[in-house]
Amino acid sequence: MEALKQTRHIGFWTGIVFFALMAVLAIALESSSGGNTWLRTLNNIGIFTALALSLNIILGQTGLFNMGHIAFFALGAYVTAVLNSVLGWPIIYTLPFAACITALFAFVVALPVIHLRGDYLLVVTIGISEILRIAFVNDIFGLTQGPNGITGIQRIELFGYRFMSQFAQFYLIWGFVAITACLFYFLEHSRFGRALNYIKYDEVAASGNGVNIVRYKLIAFALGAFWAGMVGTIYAPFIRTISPGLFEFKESVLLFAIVILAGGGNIVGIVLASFLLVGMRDVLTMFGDWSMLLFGLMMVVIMIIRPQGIMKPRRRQYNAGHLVGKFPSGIGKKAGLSAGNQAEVVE
Amino acid sequence: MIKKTMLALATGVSLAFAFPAFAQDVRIGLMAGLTGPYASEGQDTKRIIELMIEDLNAKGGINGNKVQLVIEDDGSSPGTAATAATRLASTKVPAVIGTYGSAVTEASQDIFDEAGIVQIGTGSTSIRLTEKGYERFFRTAPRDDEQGRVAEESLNKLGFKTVAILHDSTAYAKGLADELKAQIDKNGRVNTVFFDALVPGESDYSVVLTKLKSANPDAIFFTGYYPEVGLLLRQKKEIGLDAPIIGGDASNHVDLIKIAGKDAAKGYRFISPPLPTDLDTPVTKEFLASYKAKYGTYPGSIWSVASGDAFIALVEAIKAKGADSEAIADYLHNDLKDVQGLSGKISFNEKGDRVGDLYRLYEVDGDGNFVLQPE
Amino acid sequence: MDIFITQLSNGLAIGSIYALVALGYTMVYGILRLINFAHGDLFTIGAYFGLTILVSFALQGNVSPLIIPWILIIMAAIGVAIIGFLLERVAYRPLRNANRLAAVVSAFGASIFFANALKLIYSPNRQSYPADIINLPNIPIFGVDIQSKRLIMFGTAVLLMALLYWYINHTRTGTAIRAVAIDQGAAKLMGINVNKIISLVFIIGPALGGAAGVLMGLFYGQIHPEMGFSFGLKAFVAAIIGGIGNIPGAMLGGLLLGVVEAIAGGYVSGSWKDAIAFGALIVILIFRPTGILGERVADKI
Amino acid sequence: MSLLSLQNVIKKFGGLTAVNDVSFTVDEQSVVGLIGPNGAGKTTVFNLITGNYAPLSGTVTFRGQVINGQKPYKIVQQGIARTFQNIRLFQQMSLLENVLAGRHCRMHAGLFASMFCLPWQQREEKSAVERAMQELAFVGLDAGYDNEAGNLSYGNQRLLEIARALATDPKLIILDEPAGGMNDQETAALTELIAAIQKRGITVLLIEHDMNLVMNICQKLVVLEYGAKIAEGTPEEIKSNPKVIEAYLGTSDDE
Repeated sequence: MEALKQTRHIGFWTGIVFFALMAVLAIALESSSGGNTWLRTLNNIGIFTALALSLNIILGQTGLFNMGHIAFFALGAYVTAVLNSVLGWPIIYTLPFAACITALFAFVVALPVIHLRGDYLLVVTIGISEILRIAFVNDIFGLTQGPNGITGIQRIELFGYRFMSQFAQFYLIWGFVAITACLFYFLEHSRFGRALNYIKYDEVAASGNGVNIVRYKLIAFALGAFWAGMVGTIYAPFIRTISPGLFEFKESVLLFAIVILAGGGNIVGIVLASFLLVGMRDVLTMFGDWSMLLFGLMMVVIMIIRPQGIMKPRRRQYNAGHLVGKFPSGIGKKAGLSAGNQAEVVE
Repeated sequence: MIKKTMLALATGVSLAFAFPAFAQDVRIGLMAGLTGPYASEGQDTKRIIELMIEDLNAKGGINGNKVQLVIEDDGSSPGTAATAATRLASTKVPAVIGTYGSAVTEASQDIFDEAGIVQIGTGSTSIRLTEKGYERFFRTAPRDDEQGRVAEESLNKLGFKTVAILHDSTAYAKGLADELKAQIDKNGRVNTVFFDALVPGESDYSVVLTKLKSANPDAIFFTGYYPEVGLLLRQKKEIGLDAPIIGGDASNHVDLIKIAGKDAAKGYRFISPPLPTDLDTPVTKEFLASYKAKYGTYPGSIWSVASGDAFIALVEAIKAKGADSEAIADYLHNDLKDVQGLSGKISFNEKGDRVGDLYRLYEVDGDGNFVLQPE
Repeated sequence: MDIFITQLSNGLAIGSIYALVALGYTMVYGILRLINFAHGDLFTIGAYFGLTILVSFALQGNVSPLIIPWILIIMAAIGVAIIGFLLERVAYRPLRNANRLAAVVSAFGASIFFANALKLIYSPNRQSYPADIINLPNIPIFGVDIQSKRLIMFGTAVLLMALLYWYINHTRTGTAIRAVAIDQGAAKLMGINVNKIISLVFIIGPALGGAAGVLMGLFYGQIHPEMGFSFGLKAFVAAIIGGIGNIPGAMLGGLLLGVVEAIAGGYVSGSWKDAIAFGALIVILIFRPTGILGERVADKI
Repeated sequence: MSLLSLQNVIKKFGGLTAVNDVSFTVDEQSVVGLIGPNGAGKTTVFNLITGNYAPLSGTVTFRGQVINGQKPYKIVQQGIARTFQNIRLFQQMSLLENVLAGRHCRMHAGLFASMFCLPWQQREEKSAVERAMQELAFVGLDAGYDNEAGNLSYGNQRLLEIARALATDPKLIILDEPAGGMNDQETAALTELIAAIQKRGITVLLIEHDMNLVMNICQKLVVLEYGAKIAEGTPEEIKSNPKVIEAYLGTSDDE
């Protein structure tokens, strides 16, 4: 765990405790009589958490307004569905294809529009996801079976074990979320992650310091799509029948809201926001006709209460304290510029 | 130590989530679109089933056991339906009635199948629902290929030589459009001069109507749902397109007249299973009377009535074999023969499809009534 | 050729509605840099207000059919303006200084709220305006019979746009609106009451949206609680195509989008119509990154 | 041989000629000042060198290579670093991370190495942090390395930008009004810092309005007016150049 020595990783350990607690919760739910419904809700949350984490790379970390992320998810799910139900591949073999095709798609469509500013990129990504959805509806290349969608998708099988019950899939989905969170956490704490943030805060300064903006933006897009594609692979056997109706624009909005609500790309915030929004949407159905009205109201209220998001953007912590005062200064003591202001800086 | 804590946690949580259970009651699931675009269908369905259960329980239930209904809202959308189905599955009901909309039904099929629950679809006519080999899926609605066959038959009988086929890209309408086209191509009695879709939920269909005008067909067959039909009829009149529109069974809804206006709706024809009010068996008449007495109106369409058929079939099966999914499925496949339902006699074939000839031709008169045409 | 002109008129008519809704988007965006996704639902509310007024005051038959539209438009516009004003106060003003996207999420929340409130009040079923309120003859243009309602819609949209354009560019308040759009801080220093100006924009924009809603109901007939979502999205696309923040741009974008849809639906395929419209948007943005009439903003380095 | 040379560089914005046929050279290890009235096109010249703009015609040569038309990130890699007139720090990030931005172009860890924490990536990260701390110490800001850059005083923000630029291992550092907004004491310290930079073997090109500072530290001055070069020479030559005096003071009959 060399990685843990470089920097102070409080968030990392929070994550481990969180996922351990989740595992216990699942066992508890499995052994209770109505627990299956709750497991399904948790699994839904898990899917959205993984998706939101992938969108976070694009929107939260790089600051690219992508409001069509559901398209990548849809494409991954469709690739898996076609390979599995038409060609009969086991689900697990479709994973790399779903991920790579989705990443390639994202790369190709992002290439001509990556230079667009904020809101213009936002509307273009909406357009891309709608075009893709319409293509699915219209049975493009005769592969997607139109509005009916693709049915009869098998369950995931790993080492001879079939993930059928909600309980089994819980571990699959949340295991994936845990791995995702961990890898993205490392990524965030690296040259790569910092470069994405530089672009988010100031493109001109980032490029003036040697960051190849177009390249990083495209990689961010492709990486987010790659991951969303993998989540699609997990989702298709989870829901068994996929159709274009599952991937409407509203789902993109929900994802977007999760990332914004999380606050500045914070991973812990993403998990909390997923629980809050997706969980709330599921739980509120008990209010029947009033459920969506309440959901909309809650969205407004939550944003007003926490306009900066649930969590603050957490600054990376570096283990550099021991280096203070070790290196020479180019400014003599008599000048006093640094000395005088140092006090103010340190407070 | 850790094991102990986990156990304690598990027990605590499981207590919190436990449902109260009444062992002697027979529980039946209902999945219906109580919200969303097909909400009026879903609400009717819920009323019908609730009324029938009330009746049944007043008469002593099934073999002395009261029937209890577990309702989940599928929101008229596939995504919500999958969640609703899982909820129902986790309540361990032996059988579920529902739902309206083929795509919505399809999203729930796998989940019920995996849980071993018997499902009886009501307003789901898409062919492939019963082509997947699920042993516990049934439906009281007819299939689209049957409807396609009757549609081609009717077009021919009405003397149309060229027809434009229009659908709305939904699972059901696209399926029926494809089926109709296949029938037309097979028989060669009518020509298809136009085949395209509109986007449902829009307010302006003048573009597609103009396009239809230029295709100049004898008749337009629209396979979509009643709100679009209403609007098409209304705007067709404004644009001066004379070819009549003929519709499929999804246009069988009284709201059609409200949207189109009586003038524009006059002369509109559609094929459909008989309307609730055209059902003339004593069982049905009695039921409709009590429905009217309770809710002040008749059910809006045949599809909610078809859910009543599903309920009747289920009750028969449970009466004979008990509330066990496997036994119910077996009974429905093999032993249920010509039981008197609300919309006619009920039997199922080996695929789970309803046996029998249901479709009729209807025409709207000047007062906005749906009039059954003589065969 | 006849068919082409008819399709063009179809496109311009629906495009006029897009344009009116887009005006509201563009004004709010110009002043707050906020994409007010609830704007489409304000449009829907306008349509429902119109219907309610029509039915509850039993206008039909008692008032001349030539006056009815104006009564409905004005009353619905006032009603929606009040809601727009409240919307800004409740859902956006507390987020004025927060992350721009927080307000966008809040707007989505408001949008969901409005659509579902309408469902609860009016039922989720579709409603229709009576079919026979206004019966006007068709008017021949270039030898093609054009429905006069198309001309009325187009004319109303152009008129409202022109009025708005004049108001923004030739009145004191209009100048203040432009000033706030350019620099809120400086405008404040010049003694402009920024809050008041923003409230005003949230009155004008929704009023136009409400008017568009009534036109929609009157001339196309059917309304339903969720139509604002797709209409709003289309109108937003229209505003972007034209160059968001630019008033003639919104008009141009709306009409262009309507025509592109009509041509795509009429000559390619109804099922690909929306995909083609979005495709056109993307192509336009690739070549004009800030829309057709949008200003190119260079980064000051 | 000169480190950097501009030959007949022209840049237009619409109808406006911002830089009109400018040529000058910067010798290795020297400090060169670019001066002129506001709006003379000084910053535009900088942007042409750093690749933010591409010249309409003319060439920019750095270490014998033509660099105009290249993207800024490539030019940084070749050894030209800059600061900005209107400070462009990553306000929400820490001082250390700002300086690490400068290290970016000298590091190699990509997506995979970063995601899977490969050992060499960890070593690279560690040495980058050390080097960044070294630059922070060089401008005297190392003690507050973990603070948010946006909270620094104006003068210190300028110093942080210099540290960030130095972290890119530049051969040439371009400073755009480094003393802007500084008080006398701070300016004195800056003068010292620029001398120290020069001592490290790094060439300095700067825009500055503070004539004391410019005359003190520059070996050569280039004067621009209305986008064109009007003079070039040592501080003494420039001081006495009538054209320069006119440009700065205006002709006597011009109110």
